[in-house]
Amino acid sequence: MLAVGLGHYLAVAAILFTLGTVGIFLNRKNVIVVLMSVELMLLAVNLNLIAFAAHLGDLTGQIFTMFVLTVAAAEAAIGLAIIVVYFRNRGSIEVDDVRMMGG
Amino acid sequence: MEGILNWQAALPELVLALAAMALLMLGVILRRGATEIVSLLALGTLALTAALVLGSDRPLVAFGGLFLVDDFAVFAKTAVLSAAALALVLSLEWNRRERLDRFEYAILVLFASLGMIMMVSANDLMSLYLGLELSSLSLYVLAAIQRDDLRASEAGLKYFVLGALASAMTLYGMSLTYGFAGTTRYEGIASAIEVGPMSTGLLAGLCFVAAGLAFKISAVPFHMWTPDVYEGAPTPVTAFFSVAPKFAAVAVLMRVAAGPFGPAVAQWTQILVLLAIASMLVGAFAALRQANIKRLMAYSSIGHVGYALIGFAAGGEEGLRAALLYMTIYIVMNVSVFGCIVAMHRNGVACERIDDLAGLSESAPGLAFALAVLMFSMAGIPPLAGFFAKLWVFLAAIEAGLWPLAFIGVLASVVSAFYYLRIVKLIYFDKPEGAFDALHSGVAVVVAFGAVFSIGFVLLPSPLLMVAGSAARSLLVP
Amino acid sequence: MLEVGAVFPPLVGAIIAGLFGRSLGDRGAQGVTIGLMLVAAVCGVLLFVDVAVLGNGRAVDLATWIASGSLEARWSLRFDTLSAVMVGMVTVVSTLIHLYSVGYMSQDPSIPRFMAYLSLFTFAMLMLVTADDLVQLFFGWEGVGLASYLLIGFWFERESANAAAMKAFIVNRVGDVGFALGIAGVFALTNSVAFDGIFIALPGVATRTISAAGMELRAVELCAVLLFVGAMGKSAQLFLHTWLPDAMEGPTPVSALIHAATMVTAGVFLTARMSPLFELAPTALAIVTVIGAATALFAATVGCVQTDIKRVIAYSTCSQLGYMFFAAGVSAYPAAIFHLFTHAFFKALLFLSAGSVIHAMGGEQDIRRMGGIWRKVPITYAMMWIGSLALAGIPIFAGYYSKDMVLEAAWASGTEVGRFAFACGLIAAFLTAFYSWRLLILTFHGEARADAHTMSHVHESPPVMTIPLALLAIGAVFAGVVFYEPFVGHHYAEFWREAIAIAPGHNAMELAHQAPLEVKYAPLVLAIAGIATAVVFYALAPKLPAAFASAFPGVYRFLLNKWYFDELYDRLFVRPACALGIILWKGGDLRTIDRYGPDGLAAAAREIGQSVVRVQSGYVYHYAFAMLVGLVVLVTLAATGRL
Amino acid sequence: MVIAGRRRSRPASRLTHHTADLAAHRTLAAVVIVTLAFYAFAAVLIAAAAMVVLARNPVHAVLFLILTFFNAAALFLLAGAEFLAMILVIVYVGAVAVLFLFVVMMLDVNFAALREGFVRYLPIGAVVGIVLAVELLFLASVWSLSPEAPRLVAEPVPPGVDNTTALGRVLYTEYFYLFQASGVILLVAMIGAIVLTLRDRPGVKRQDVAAQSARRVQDTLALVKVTPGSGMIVVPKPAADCGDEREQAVEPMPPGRH
Amino acid sequence: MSSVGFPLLSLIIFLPLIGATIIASVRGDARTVASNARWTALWTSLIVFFLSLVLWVRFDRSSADFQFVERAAWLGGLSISYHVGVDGLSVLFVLLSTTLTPVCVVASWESVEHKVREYMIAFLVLETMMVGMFAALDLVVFYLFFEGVLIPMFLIIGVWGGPRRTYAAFKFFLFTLAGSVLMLLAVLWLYLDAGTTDIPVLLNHPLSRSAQTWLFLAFFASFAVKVPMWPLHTWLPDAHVEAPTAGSVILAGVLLKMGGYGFLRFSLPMLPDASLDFAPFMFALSAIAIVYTSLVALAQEDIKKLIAYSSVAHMGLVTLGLFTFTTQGIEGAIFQMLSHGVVSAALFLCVGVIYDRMHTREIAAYGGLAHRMPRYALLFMLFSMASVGLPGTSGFVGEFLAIVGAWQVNRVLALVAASGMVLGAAYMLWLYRRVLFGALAKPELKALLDLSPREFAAFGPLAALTLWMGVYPSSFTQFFSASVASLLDRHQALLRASSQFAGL
Repeated sequence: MLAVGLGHYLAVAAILFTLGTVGIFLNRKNVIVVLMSVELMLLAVNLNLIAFAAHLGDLTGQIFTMFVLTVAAAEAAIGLAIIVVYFRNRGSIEVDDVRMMGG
Repeated sequence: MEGILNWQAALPELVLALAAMALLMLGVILRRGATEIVSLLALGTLALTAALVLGSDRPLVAFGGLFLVDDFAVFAKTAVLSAAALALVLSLEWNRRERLDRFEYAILVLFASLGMIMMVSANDLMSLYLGLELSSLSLYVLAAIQRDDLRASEAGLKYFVLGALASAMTLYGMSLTYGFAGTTRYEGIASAIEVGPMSTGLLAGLCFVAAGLAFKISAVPFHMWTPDVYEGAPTPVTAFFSVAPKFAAVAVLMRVAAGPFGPAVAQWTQILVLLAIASMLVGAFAALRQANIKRLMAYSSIGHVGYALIGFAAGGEEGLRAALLYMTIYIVMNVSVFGCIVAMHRNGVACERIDDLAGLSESAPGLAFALAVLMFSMAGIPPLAGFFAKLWVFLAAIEAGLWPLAFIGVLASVVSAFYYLRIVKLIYFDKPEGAFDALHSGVAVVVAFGAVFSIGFVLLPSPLLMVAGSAARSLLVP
Repeated sequence: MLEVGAVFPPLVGAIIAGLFGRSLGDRGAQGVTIGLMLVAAVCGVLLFVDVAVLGNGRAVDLATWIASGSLEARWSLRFDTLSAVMVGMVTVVSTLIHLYSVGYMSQDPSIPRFMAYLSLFTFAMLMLVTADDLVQLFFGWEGVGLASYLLIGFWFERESANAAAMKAFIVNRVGDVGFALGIAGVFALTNSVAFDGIFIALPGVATRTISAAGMELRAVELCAVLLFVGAMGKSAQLFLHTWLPDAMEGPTPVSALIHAATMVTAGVFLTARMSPLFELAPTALAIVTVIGAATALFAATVGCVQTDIKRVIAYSTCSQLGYMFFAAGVSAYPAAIFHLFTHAFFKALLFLSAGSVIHAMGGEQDIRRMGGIWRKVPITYAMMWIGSLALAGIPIFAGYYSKDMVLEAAWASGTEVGRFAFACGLIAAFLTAFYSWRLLILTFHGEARADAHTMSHVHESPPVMTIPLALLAIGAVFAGVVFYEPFVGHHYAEFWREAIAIAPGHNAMELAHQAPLEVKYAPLVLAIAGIATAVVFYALAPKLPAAFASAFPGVYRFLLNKWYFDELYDRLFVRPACALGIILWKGGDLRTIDRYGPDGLAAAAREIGQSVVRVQSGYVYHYAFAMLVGLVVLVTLAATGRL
Repeated sequence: MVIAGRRRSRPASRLTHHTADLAAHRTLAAVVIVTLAFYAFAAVLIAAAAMVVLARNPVHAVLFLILTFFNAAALFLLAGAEFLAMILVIVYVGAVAVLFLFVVMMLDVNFAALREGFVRYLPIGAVVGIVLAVELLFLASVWSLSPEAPRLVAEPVPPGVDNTTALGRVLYTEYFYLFQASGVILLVAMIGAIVLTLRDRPGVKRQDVAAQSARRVQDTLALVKVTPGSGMIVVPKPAADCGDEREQAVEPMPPGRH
Repeated sequence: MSSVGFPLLSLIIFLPLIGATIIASVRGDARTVASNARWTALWTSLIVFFLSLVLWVRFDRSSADFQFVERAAWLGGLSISYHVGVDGLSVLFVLLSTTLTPVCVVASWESVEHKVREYMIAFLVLETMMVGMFAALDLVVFYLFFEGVLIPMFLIIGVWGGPRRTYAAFKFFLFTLAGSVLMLLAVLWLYLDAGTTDIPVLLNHPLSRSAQTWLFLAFFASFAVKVPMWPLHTWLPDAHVEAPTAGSVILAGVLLKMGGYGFLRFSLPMLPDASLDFAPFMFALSAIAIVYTSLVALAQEDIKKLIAYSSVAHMGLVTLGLFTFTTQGIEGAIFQMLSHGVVSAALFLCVGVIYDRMHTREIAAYGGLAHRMPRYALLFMLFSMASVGLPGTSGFVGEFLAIVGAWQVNRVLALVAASGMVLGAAYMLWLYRRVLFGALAKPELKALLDLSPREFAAFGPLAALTLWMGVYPSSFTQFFSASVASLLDRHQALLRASSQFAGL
């Protein structure tokens, strides 16, 4: 019962993923935290992949994880760049302020 | 003939990537005034790539099954590259008027296109993911490229945040799919689904992947970014967004649905039906109250995706062909409409209010005529091209027995006719507001192309019909 | 050739005068139309002799008109005794009236138009009477309706004339609905619209029934009643009579031609023409009798109190038409036609004389403002006398013979309705004489009630008017005595031949000749009594009428207001229709259909659009939330096995 | 296809082969240790992740993120992915998280404001989040691989080769295409970051030979009439192709500010 | 099967487009362009008219077959092909369209002053669409033209229309579109069911009763809006009122006929069972239309609106006649459509004449025009009488036959149909009286001129047609009597077959 299996990993990843998503729409203050939430979600994905890879005895999952890590880094870079640009224009990165357009 | 390193199969991608890097260096070296040259060369690159795509051997599987070239891929790639090229033409004019001197623009368009053609050629979830991310990252930057503009940076930010969320969803779905199927290869997933009842894990994976891709095609309820990003991003970027990535995303969705999840047709049909209905309705109704033409076009594009999804949901060769045709006709019309929007400059200032079009028929009869034709075509009024797009889509839906979908579709098309007509009304019925600045020949060509296509399609529909048919067939019968 | 010559010259005249009147000028237009009318009249009289007297009935087929499946209506000219009588009468009277109009309308600015209308009317009437099928008859029927409309509204700058013209047309149309349905019914029944075809088929279908509005009816009865409704409209029978008095807004020659001699008799003609049908429909015949009798009485009562010289005569016409109908209703079609024939002369004479009076009085029509002019207009006065004597049915005058025949036939029919008709006819005869002399006395005798200026201008009409009067007077005097024997004498059947069919059991015509003396003389006695009463009332004791009026104010007002038919119809049909029109327009179209239909849907669409847009708040977390909800929905569907 | 003929029997158990090895060679105690380690790391992982979302101070959020990564790396290790665990620590903690930290501190935003929105949207957000979590947990509890899955595995772990080598062998051969593609992605990220954020700041001195040669007196000298008492600042004219338009104007200072 | 050596029908259909292209390519100053546009449009439409006369002459009247058939592969080879041809049911509508177009061009000669070129192009395109629709022998081609009409008409109403033109144009467009999209679904279903959209094939394609019901409803949605049947008629008054004169002429003259033609071409022969099932429903709507809209017409204050409502009533007679399934009813309906095409067109021209002079359509603004404009009054009278259905004019024949047909089905129905005779007379005469009769009291009316030769040229053919159709209607009915007979024969046969089927 205590033995750690795939299910455990999946459960952790699921919680992590949920936390990430919840973080995205519950956060009202800081866009960077949104970015971090995305990182959490990607981490959840990686956890999934690793767990599956281990369970299946397959390297593909790990390869996939590597690419995900790469892309996540690139994404973070671009995300932060956009936030910086936005901050320069708006003087704020409050999520509530990101609302020039709508309707 | 497949091999692990079969670069020949990916020649177009290779050429595009190398050319993009070369142009990047050229741009850095030239620095000032490089924009024009780099853009023109980028156009050439796109053309060359398209030619290579058309000439590529098919069907062909390369890189150990990661990469696939077939009629469908060729069709989608050609469409994406052409759309990218047309959008790039529009940006030439725009950049000059807005004094946006950024050669990186063209480079990013090239990289985005590269990502898109990679993802339509993907035969593995990983290739798909990387292609998707390559294009997405380029698009995020493109949306915010007018970095001194608050709206553009807000557009970029929104697009990025939501895009990241969407790609995380996709990825989560991919991870589930991988785990439960044991592989990331399309045909492997398909065979995993084929045996026995579909596992809940794969089903959830399908949902997550579908949700993520639905974001890319801006299907409701994953569409919310669209109006804001369309409005905020510079017009040629919006034009690009509304055609190339959209087509690529639809193509990918089709590939994923027909390929790895092909055996789960019953499941994804339902997802698509839901998405299609919601998209058509939101696209039709929300656009009624818009004042900004780019927002209007955003909602319009949401609606149109809904129609394309009808054909898609109908499935089968007929349905997929209908969806492909729909998207093809749509992107031609749409890029031309954006040509018209790019032309909306008065005294050097871009106008985006729909009301700015008032009385266009007096000041610019040619442009007015073209825009009116495009609007009628978008509304799906025969004998214009847009009608045929809808015709096949509904035909497919009825053949598949999707009556509610067809019914809602036609009703939504009536509602959406209203706002297209409103533009025609402004152009033709109302008093002029003052003339727009003279038209750049490149924009004129794009606009005229769309108008002529819309009018003339009725005369010679069969070539496109045939090509789309073979593309759809290749999707179903590898 | 003769047939075409009798019918089409008026059309040519109408077209020439109508389209080229301005270049022809007044004289030219008059010359053309009268000349062509003369041609028609000569042909008409020759045909009368040839067809009616010599018995050479025939039909000239001209062209196909409407052909649809088995329905085939043709342009053709049918000449049998009935149409020959009518053609002769119509062409002659019409020619005279054309002539008279030259004088009467001499001051009018649009003479060519008037002449064109008159000729057009004549043409339509001739098409009506020479029709060989019901549809062509309907063509003529509606054609005279149009011409009547145009002529009544001839002075179109007058609102009252316009209103009268419209009323005439619309009320006629009500009847025409019946007629049209009757044609449809007859066609459905006999598979033919041509008279010969209908008459041949009728005996075979006499018992067929038809369901209408949930009832099973005998088809022939229904058809006959429907056709009679048409006849009621055209002939101004009770309930559809309201237009006739108003039609006096037209110039007087119009009243003479249309509303006395020709058009209004078309209903009687139709009944006679369709006698094979009516003979199979006893109920319909009874209805015809009752309506006719009631009209005869009703119009006579109203005629007694009217003050407009032409209206009095108009009600008299109405009343006389009632006589004709109940004659037809008791199967005495020859008597009806005979009365029609004589009536044409004396009523035209009366109208034209009245016109002459009006002409003399400078347009005055109210008999209360006349009087004392008989010396100034002696010819007119004499003509009026002749006309009135004929109308009242005084022996040797034409009306005597025909009216007596009608009443005797009614008596002789032996049916309940026949007796009712006889009684009504007798009372009406009294009243007729009464109001005729009331008119005579008030118009010509007593002190002059017109103002001095008018009186000083009173003069006799020019010969172009008096000569037609004189010619008509000849007819009014001699038409009865001359034509009695062939029309309604013992051998009437040889005269009418197959033109009129009377069922074997219906022998009112035969029995009428054996009527007892009291029946024969009752009308005459009553007429003389009527004359005497009138003399007492208006010449000897001029206070009496007013006394009567104040003694029976209700009755007086009831009669004066023409039994309140106009008001009733106004309340019952005209105003509700207009009000309903507005209600349906504003309430139905605008406030219901548009409001909940297109406009409502558009507004709803905008509302929906608004709420959809409201979701698009601009907050990125809302967007993310929406995506998440979408995802959760999909996953939930998957997890619950609904996908 | 690649996988053909490479089928091999493998334990159909739910454990990874690494843990299975442990279980086979060591005692029950080892299993318990691994299990306890898993629970410990997982708990900290989740708690830290929650704090990332909940922390009021973004700097704290970044620090919690780093903690999350560390724990994730530990879980990776437990699952046998040594190389990736390393990468996660080096690349993520070392580069990405620090980048986050850097940006957070650079932008130096005021985070003292109340989180009223958070409270308001918490219920509905929580509901949706919980629904999602429950569904995903359900998925995790009833997971069942496709019966085809073992057959379909593309890259079985080669026996006797360490993780890093095994990854390296396939990454540069079979996945070379994707490896290149990820390189392009990094290039795009670089371009993007530069395009968006690199700017020729007006204050930064930089030699421009062409501009120097083309310099004329009237371009550089401006005669400004200064009204006594108001004063003004003259912002140096920036190069035409760079800079922020907001700063280019000659702004009169509001009186009383100097 | 008659035909000529060259693709006559296609020429008639597409020649206007060539004319439009010529007009579009003219460059120069505004005056030259305008006059050039007028003349080109006139000549084009006249040539088309004369070509259509060839059609008229060479048409084999004894045959119920499609004639002048042309066919070319189009979408999906021959299953959806470019297929045109005319039979007795359609040939006269083609002629009606080609006749009215030159009339419209002449009528707009001076009254349209701005954007003349676009105007003429719109009309020529419209002509193509109209003729194409009547000549189409493929459902998709039919639909193409059927809806294509909306585009030029929308522009004509919206650009050259009155003050509320936007509302009217939108209402017209969306109303019609909403109806026709449902038809599109039916068309597609038929295509899937029969494997082709070829009309001659579909006419012999058996359909189950339930399928017929649905198809009927779908077709109904489209055609009933076009006709328009109550309660889908409210777009018509608005569109008519706001459209320019020639627009109203075409709208009333041809566009309304599309609905009736659709019922005749598709609903009756293809869906015989459903048509019979729905006949009471159609009768009810038609009867309501006749009475309701006649009453509404009575209340109108606007000349055009009145005539527009009268159109609804007259078209009610058409739908009523069609569904009687009697020779007289159907022929009457066809004739009524043709007659209404001429007469209502002429009436709208009449309104246009005074609108051009006074720029108001309010009835109250007029009165006593007959004093100054006798020729106009004569023509107006002629057309009013034709509208009222006076025998001897075209209006009578159709109305009469429809009533005869209705009688054979239901007596009360015939009565309601005939009641239109009274109400029609009431509103038309009321209109005539208020506009043309009465005293010429208003000073601004005193300077009015009678018809100009150009206006005469526009009226001439219509007046001649009105009388010709009234006096010698069999020269028209002979065109379609064979087709109607075969339609009814086949209908009977189909019904027999299906009743046998039901009996099994």
